[in-house]
Amino acid sequence: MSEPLLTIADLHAFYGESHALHGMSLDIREGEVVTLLGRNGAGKTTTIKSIMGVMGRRTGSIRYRDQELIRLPSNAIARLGIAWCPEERGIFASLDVRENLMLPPPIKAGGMPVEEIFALFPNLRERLRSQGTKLSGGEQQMLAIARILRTGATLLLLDEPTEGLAPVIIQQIGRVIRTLKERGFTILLVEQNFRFAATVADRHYVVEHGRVIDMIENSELAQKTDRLQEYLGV
Amino acid sequence: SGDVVKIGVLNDQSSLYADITGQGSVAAARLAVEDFGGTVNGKKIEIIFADHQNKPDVGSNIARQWMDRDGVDVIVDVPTSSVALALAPLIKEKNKVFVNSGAATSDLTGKACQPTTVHWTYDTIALSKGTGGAVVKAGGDTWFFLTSDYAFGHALERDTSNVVTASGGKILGQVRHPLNTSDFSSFLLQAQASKAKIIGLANAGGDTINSIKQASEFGIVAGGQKLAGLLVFVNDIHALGLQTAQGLQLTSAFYWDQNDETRAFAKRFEAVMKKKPSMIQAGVYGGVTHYLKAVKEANTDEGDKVVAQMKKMPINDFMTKNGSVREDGRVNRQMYLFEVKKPGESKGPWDYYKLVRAIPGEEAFRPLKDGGCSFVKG
Amino acid sequence: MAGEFILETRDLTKEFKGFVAVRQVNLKVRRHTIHALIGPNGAGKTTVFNLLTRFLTPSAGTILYNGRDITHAKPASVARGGMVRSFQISAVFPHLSVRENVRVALQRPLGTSFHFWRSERSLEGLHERADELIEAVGLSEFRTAIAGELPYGRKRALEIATTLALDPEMMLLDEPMAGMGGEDISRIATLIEKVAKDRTVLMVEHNLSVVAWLCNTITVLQRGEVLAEGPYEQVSKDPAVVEAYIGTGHV
Amino acid sequence: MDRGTRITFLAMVALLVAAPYVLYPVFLMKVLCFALFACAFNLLVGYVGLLSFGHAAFFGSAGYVTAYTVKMWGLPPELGILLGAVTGAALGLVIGWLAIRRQGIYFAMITLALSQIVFFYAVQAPWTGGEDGIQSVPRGHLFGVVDLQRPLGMYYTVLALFLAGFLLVYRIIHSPFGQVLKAIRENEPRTVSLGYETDRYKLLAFVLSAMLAGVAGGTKSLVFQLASLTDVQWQMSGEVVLMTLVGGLGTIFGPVVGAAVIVTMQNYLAEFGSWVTIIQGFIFVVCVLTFRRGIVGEIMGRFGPKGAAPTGGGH
Amino acid sequence: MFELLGIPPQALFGQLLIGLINGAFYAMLSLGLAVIFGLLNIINFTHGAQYMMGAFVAYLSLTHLGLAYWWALLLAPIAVGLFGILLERTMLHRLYKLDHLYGLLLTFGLALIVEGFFRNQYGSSGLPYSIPAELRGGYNLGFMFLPTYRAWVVVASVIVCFGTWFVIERTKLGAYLRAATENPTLVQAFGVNVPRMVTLTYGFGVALAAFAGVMAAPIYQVSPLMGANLIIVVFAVVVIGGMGSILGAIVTGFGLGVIEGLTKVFYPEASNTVIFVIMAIVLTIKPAGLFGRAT
Ligand SMILES: Nc1ncnc2c1ncn2[C@@H]1O[C@H](COP(=O)(O)OP(=O)(O)OP(=O)(O)O)[C@@H](O)[C@H]1O
Ligand SMILES: Nc1ncnc2c1ncn2[C@@H]1O[C@H](COP(=O)(O)OP(=O)(O)OP(=O)(O)O)[C@@H](O)[C@H]1O
Ligand SMILES: [Mg+2]
Ligand SMILES: [Mg+2]
Repeated sequence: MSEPLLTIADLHAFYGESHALHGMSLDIREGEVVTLLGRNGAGKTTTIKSIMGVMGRRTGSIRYRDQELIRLPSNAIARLGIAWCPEERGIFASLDVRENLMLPPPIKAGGMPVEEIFALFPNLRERLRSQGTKLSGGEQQMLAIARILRTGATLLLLDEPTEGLAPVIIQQIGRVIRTLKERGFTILLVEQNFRFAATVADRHYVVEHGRVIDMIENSELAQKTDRLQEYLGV
Repeated sequence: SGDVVKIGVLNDQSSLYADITGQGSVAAARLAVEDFGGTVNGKKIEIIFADHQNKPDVGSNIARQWMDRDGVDVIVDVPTSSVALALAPLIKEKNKVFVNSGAATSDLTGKACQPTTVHWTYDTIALSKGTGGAVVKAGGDTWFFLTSDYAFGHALERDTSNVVTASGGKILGQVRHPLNTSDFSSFLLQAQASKAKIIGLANAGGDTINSIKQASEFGIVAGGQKLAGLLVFVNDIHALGLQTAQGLQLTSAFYWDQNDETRAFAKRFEAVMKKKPSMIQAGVYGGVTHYLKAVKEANTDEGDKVVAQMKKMPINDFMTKNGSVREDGRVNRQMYLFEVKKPGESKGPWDYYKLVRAIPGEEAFRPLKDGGCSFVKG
Repeated sequence: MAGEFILETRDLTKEFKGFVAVRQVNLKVRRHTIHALIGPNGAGKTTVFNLLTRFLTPSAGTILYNGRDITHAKPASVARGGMVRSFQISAVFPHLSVRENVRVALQRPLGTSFHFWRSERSLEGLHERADELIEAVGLSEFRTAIAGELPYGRKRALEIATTLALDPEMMLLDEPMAGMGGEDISRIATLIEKVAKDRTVLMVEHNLSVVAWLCNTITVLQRGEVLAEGPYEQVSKDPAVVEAYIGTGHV
Repeated sequence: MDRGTRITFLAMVALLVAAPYVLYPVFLMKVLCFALFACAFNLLVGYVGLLSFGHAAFFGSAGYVTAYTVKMWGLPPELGILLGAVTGAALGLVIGWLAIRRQGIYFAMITLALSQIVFFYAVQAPWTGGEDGIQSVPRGHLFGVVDLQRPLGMYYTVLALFLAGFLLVYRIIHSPFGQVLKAIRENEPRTVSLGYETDRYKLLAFVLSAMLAGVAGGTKSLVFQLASLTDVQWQMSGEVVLMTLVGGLGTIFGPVVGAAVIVTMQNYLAEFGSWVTIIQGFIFVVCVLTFRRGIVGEIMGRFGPKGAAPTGGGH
Repeated sequence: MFELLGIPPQALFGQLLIGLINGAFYAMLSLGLAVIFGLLNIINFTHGAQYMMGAFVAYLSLTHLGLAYWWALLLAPIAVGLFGILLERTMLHRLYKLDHLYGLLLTFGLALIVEGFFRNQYGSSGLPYSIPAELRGGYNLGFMFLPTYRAWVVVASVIVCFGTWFVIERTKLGAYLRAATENPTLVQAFGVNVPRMVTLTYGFGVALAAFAGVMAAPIYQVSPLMGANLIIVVFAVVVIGGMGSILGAIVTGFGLGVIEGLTKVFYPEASNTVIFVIMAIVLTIKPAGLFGRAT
């Protein structure tokens, strides 16, 4: 088994006074798709934001390859090859679709060419000139994923890419994630919907109260469904 | 009162008129006290000063405190007509003396006159009569006014128009510009179109400076029209530079380079202030001196008595020859019409004016009976 | 007044600078039912809500509420007429306590809301009713808590209590379950079911199991137009709906 | 009022009743006028979250109306001040109607600009006396009996007006109306959806604030026997912001403390000329950077009951 | 000769041209404000003071260093821009997470300090700065005498304004700026150094103000208060144009200059208020301003 690409150890994070992560630890290996599952407010988004360096105060350790991320500003973290697709998508209203797509600066060589991106998301090609936020929710989600593929980043952090989307679009996003995995991207995925997660992931971390309480291999998911449902309160 | 005679110099220390009054007036008052010997009738003379920020409420607040608590006997300078008008009745009420050098409004010795007010250096009437009348006499008989659109500007325009027409001149038009306009080009274009020989600037401070500056830019003076500044100080000319200001005609009560006495005073003043005195600052010296003399003569510092004494004595100092304080408080003095020199004529910094005409006090100021001052008999 | 349909739209249309977000929608909501509005993203569901509650002005068409034309009413007067909405993102008054949140809604019918000379104590009579409502949504233990500090699911419960305080005849709920975990989903769904007994509810929701559980009638919008309408069993089998919305690989 | 507030209030009243025997009454009256002005302003910024940068318009124009009617029409002082209040309210209605459509910075800019119209009007209109202002306003006799020319007569009149205004602000905040204002500030669309026409509430709050500013301005013109451009200038709007900020936005006593501090400072620094502006600017900067809750806010935050600290202005 | 509203058409041309020249200043100043507001969401109340500083740098570099106008045109934006950067780094940047009103209050305080300081040092009656020799004189256009310097002002302003517009609306850098306006955290997480960009943008906006100040020095008096009165008008221009809209700032700047100029001819009493009146009208009809996006 290969070396972990990303290792989080004893991570604590704070929103002002409030303590959101209480000793989060996990690791991700190159080429894996790993999900974070957990109830609302468990700390999934906070974990992603901590990796990306957009959280306020954090302590503990986040190692990416040989680099400690905890003190780096987020632009430096991005430059190491980590890209983020935020929960609220973050499509820019003052930019058109093309500008939105071309916005993130390339980090290193090997980013996905625009043509391939259009092959993956044909809808985007048709709407290049419209204002970013005029796209439908699903298209915005596609755009949010598409724009980080261009940059050459190899670790993608996808925060609830299916939230608020129509079932038909969720299925399409699932296909895209599987394609990305085949191309060697490493993906950390946050999901509420574990049925969807099961169709794309290798492993699942269950998060509660700001720490990992369990790890389930996708292969074992079938046996452990009950346990998982209990965790998630479904 | 008490065992000191306290002089309060109240003026603009920080803003528009700080250069022509401000610390310079304080310095002039100090020189006067020094020359007087530092004491009067055995009492020490003290000077305090404050900044009224050109705001009547600030000014009257300070004046009240000075008179109520600090024992100030005389308030001097007070530029800015609004502040002066606010102070005059207050000072009368407390029976103190008001020797005003800085304010322009002729109301101080007219409608708003007070028995304890002495208006020392100049007023709007003198400015308009001096500039209006003398300029017409010198051939500038068609006028166009650039008037600042508020009471002061209107008054200046009205008074000057009267003088101009009375002297046989003609008013071709006027334009009212808002207070503190930064750009005058539009107004100047209108003035230019009027083809008047004289463009009268019935405004003050920054407005005057900017109109002069931009008139030069638009080639108005080069095109043969002349500017007449109704309220211009030597410091303004200094700020503008002769290149821009040349040819401007203006009225003043004092110019540092008039004779040996004025030059001597200017030299002493410059030693402290690093610049030449304005007519207001020079006036503060004269006013304070005259006040102290009256205190000495009358042997009291009660306001009404001191002022009565001031009105009895003639004024003679480096700036005023055979002047007098009239019954309404107006100081009768000679005024002068100057023209700003061309750059070539000037021998160096501060050498700016050449005399066009001296105007006797009787001609320059409003006749006593016309002012509408309530306590002037007859 | 007591017609069969509490709310009707006729050819309701909204155009944003040449883009038609809602096109000739004829919606009929039957009294005392839970009616769902579903459809792909960008279909125009929120826009319809905004039109109904007059947060947006229709480009064309009419809205009838209890037989009355409210197409040109003001948003606040629509609310006073008994049609109250919730928001897609949670909407509480974060610095007020739970009880004060509910009280803001309760105080309106008193008619003293412009009385700036009257004491706040004149509102204390409302506490009893407020506490009843808080109890009904299961927030009794949080009565004095500051609303902003509540967990997400509880905030939504509070929002419903506040809405109920107006004793609305009709409630419009925009994605009440969005971003909610399974546990909260079932609590809120139960709550909606309970309060809908003698009211009418129109809701937007992507969670199909909730829709299937709660809703009597479902209207599917697509590109601003009505694609299908009917009970869940019927709509969910409609091939057009499956293609546009549900998809084949149901997850 | 809760106990702490009541005790503080009574202490303030006692202090103010005794003060003129120790301190210079004109100075105290100035403090009280500005304190009332700042309280009026705070009603809007602290409790509705609308930062008006044009409150001088109400303060100053009320001053003109009071001064003019008392001097020219010979109205008694109480009527003069009443007319000042009406002027403030009427102007508040017009400016408020235009401004409440926007929030935050936009609101600030719009009120600022509209108040400039009032300022230029005051500069040019003949009845305001332009640069000279309206001078020598007689103070007259309050209700025909109290001689306001006497310092203490004037002082206790001003004090009574201030206390009335202060209590009115307190009552407004703690009224059913105040509850709705609070709700609007927290979440306006939600308040609309509950059936409140929020613009009307904001407008009423604006008008009330403008009216109280008018009372303060009218009173000030009687105290100084003068109405002048100073009070309609935008710098005056800035000053009231400063007072409220220094004292504590959204605290009931903050504006009073702030007004006292700033007026005292101006008084003692008057001889330093432009240093006054520099120091004022400096206080602004320090307050914004390190002291955002203001004097009263910080005290309450440190020693008061938990949750008593204000939440600060704006949204 | 026929007349239009009592004014000969030739004079009217003159007045239109003059309006345009004044509009050039409004445009440059409101442009800087719009850039700063657009990205930092701060109403830069110090803008007027920074404009004044630009003029002062020109004056001081002439009197103390003997550097002529053209040097000042280069030097002043840099110097004042650096001053702006210093302010941003030490103070403004601590306020981004707070309500935007604090930015307004802070810059208001800074404006008081800066203006007070210059008043203390240089008095307030203003200092002279003459038109550079190359730009003296003028052209007789028949209907009016157009000073060369004024012509230069218009040309320079148009170049600066449209250059800025182009950079912001049409380039990659502009896309970063616009995106960072909406969501700085995200843009930074894409690997863009947003804090530095914000600092530089503020510096640039301030430099624009200083540039306008140098342009103004030869026409107006160099005085500590020259910006204080202008700034409120410029705020109104920005509000009318639509806050943060670059194009709005430019177009309204020029447009209002012309309208104000015409008011000076037909009804000069209102020329100070006309912009505010227009603002009130625009806001009743279009609350977001002429070019503003509805919020
Ligand atoms: N901006 C914030 N300020 C204060 N607390 C916050 C903030 N954002 C999140 N929290 C708190 O931090 C904790 C973790 O939140 P986080 O957003 O990471 O949860 P999550 O697992 O992503 O939940 P969700 O499924 O709702 O997205 C929660 O208790 C939440 O209330
Ligand atoms: N103010 C607006 N201006 C322009 N277009 C708008 C505006 N509001 C909404 N739209 C467009 O109208 C369409 C419908 O939007 P709406 O928000 O109603 O969708 P929805 O059905 O609620 O979607 P979702 O499920 O994602 O919430 C979308 O394409 C959207 O881009
Ligand atoms: Mg999350
Ligand atoms: Mg929606």
